[in-house]
Amino acid sequence: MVSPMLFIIAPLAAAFLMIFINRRGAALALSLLTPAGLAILGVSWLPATLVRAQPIVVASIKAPLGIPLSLDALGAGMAILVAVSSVLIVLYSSSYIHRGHHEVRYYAVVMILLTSAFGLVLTRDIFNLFVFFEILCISSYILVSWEQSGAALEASFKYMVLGSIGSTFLLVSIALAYKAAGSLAMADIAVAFDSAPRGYVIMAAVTFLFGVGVEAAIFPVNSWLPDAHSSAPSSISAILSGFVIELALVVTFRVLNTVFAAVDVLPLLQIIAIAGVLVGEFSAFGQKDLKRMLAYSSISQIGIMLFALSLGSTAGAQAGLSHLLMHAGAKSALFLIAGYFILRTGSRLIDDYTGLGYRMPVSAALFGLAALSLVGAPPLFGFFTKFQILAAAAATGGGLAWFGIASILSGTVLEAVYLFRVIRVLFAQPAERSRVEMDLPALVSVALFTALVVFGALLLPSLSSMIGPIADGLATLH
Amino acid sequence: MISTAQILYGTSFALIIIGLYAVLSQRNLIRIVIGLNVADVGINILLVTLGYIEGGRVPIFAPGQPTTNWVDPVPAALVLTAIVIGFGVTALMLTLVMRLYAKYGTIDASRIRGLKW
Amino acid sequence: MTTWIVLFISVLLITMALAAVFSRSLASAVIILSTLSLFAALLFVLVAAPDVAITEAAIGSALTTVVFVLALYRTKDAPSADSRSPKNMADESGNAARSVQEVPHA
Amino acid sequence: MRKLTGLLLMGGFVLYLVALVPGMFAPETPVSLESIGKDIIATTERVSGSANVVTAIVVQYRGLDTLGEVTVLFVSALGVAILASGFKDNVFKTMFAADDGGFVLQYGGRFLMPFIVLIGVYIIAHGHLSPGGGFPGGVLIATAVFIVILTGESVKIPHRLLSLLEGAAGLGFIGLGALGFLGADQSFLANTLPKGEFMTLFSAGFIPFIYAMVGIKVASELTTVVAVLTQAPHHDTAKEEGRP
Repeated sequence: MVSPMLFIIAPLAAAFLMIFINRRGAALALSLLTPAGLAILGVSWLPATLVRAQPIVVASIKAPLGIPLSLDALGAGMAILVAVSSVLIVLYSSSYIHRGHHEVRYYAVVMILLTSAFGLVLTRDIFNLFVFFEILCISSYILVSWEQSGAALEASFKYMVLGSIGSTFLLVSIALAYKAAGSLAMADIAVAFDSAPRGYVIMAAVTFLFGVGVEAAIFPVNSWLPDAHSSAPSSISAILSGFVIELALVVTFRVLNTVFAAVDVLPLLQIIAIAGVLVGEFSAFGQKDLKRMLAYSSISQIGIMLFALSLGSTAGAQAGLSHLLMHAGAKSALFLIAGYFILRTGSRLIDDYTGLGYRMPVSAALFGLAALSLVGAPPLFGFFTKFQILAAAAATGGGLAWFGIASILSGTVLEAVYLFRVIRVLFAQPAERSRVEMDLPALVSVALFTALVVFGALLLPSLSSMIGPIADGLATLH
Repeated sequence: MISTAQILYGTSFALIIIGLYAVLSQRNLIRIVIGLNVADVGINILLVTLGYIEGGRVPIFAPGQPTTNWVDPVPAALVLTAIVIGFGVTALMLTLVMRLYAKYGTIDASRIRGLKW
Repeated sequence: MTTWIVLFISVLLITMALAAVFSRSLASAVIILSTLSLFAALLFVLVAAPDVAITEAAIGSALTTVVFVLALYRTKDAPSADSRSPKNMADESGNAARSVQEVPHA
Repeated sequence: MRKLTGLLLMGGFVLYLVALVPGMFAPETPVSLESIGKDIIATTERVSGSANVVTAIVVQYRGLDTLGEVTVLFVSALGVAILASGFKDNVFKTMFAADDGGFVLQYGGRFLMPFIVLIGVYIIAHGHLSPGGGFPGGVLIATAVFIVILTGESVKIPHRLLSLLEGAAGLGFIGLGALGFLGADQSFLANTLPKGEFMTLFSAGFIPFIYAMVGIKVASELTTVVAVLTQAPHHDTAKEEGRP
């Protein structure tokens, strides 16, 4: 039997092998085949994990002494999402990233980012979580600074400073947990925190939230995100906005919800989620730079997801995870298309894209579809997920939930206005007629992402049988 | 009577707070990195202290040595990891500082547009 | 006995941390940071964690300082033979530090 | 503004700490272990065969963390190399090579190097018996290279060889870990090699081999970091850098 450890081993070995071979073709092949193979494996494991979680023993040493890992339905679902997205994004990168002697390194860093992403969903050990978080952060810093322009270097430095403060807090939290439990396994810590003094647990929870909240771009500690996501290469923006922050959000929420179950953090999370929605939408509204606008929109979308998850109801968790799937598809597509807009016009400003829709009709149409879904226009996937979230919030009731509904609705109006503004500019007046469509690999990748958000609604019935066990993963540590 | 562990906890939190304060308040980019390193040392002391017991001995089996009253080896192993990770981040940050200097000719955060916050 | 040595080193560490963070010259801040790491390594020996001590001494104290010193060289104006003298270096960094301090809580 | 924010945040942190975490400051130093460390000490001889318990934890009990740690170094060395490729000037020339290190310094450095490397190898090889192991040993080896650079010697750093070593050592680590799949439990990083006699050099199964891989990897990565930072543009100015 093949062990789910492959999720961690395979991309890591691929990265080492790439550096060893140092050929562009080999690097590209490895970084396409590895996630593709893992996606297939993930799908083949999913049915088993829906029944019950598959524990993984590392180094033949059982849980409290060694590092416990486990593949549950949530982990398998997230792993499939990450693997499929990264195949498509690597495909896009093959035509988007410049050829040069660093290209091999680019793919190696992406593979290491994948390793850490898989590691984060598999691990059930709090220090191992820290290690994978660090790998995720460091590879993100490098990829953000990839273009080495002034803005990219600044964004990367800012990101790094906040990330390092975050990891300091995370280590303090780990120290508090180890002192209380005498163990690093999340299950043991959860038990120990049940009987620990309340102030102690709150302290650990808050330091933990500060620590990992940086990477998950949770509201007060997300000031790095607009800079980082907008000045990274577009393929990286798609990775960061498409699955990294979502993954970090899910992991953060799961740990807060299980390990720190002794304190009720959900109301606090709802408040910061709503603040994130409002801040994100209002900031996005004023942006002239397309990628910055999309980045701020990610902040608000993360807020919506966090709001849904922290409702505390099964319906809310399921709706939040569906919305996560939709957002991964839509935001990746938007960033990837924005990358080619910038490549073709040499500008990041929305006003410079006047009439671009006539020169890149397919791209502009796909952009429109993805944007519509993000806003929540009726026949598309986004409508259903947003509707589910609002329904779940209404079912929960309470002042905070209604305030959340009001914020999400008003945010949606703002989002509709600024995204339609982009679409209007794209089709403003026919400029010169020369076609400058995206390269074929990029077009295929974007089309597949858009297909997810267009036909995602059709998936919903078949998804509903799986989403239950997947959402259960948010509240258990198996 | 103050105990060894209490002194060490106090020291570690003092170092963490001094370091983080420096990160938040300084404008010189290299000083920000220095602040992070100070905080890192604090974290390392904090983790090591978790495993310390009164009069504890080094947890290594050696011929003819007693095997009782050993300190907890787990935090020591964690600190090894933390030190190496800290170095990785420091090296990367300093390289970034050097690149920023090559670009702008300054390492003063208040003179670099994107680093004001 | 250990307690008193630990207390002494702790006071030293905190003093050095303050000095590293607030000293005027960047070069001396880096050297103080290196010494701080070294004394932390000594502390680790005292609390029976020699593995940590040896790693801290090698990585925290030696290698980190190497990278810091390289960064100091790289972030100085066009390095020439003259600017290598320690006096000059201290002056330049001192100026930089002063100009930073002159700005009030902005 | 930043100072104020920093002060407020730190002040809040301290107050919170003092007010709400009495557990952190109240207790006397404990006199006995009540953690997983106790069980690890009890099982280490049977499970890992390593006399140094910290090494047993680093390499075997928490071997996955160490793999992650090696990955962190790997990726940050990659990052440093990527970022350093943007430099236009060459610090190596102005920093050390410009003034002659002098005969004694140059030959002293060259003389010292093999000994430092030897100590590094010793530390790596005895990781399961005495404090030390792959990380400090690897750092020592990298330091030896740096000492030679420091003496003003125009060394040509073999970048291709270093990246070959990095990749090979990483693959070696994973390969040794994958040997565990052949064992009874079929788990990654299981110590399936013969354990040998406890507390002797040839013992502890795969631990010395893993540490050797870690040592090679750390040494090559840190050499890369130091080398690219001292003699950064090895593509553009490689010609100027050559010996007269």
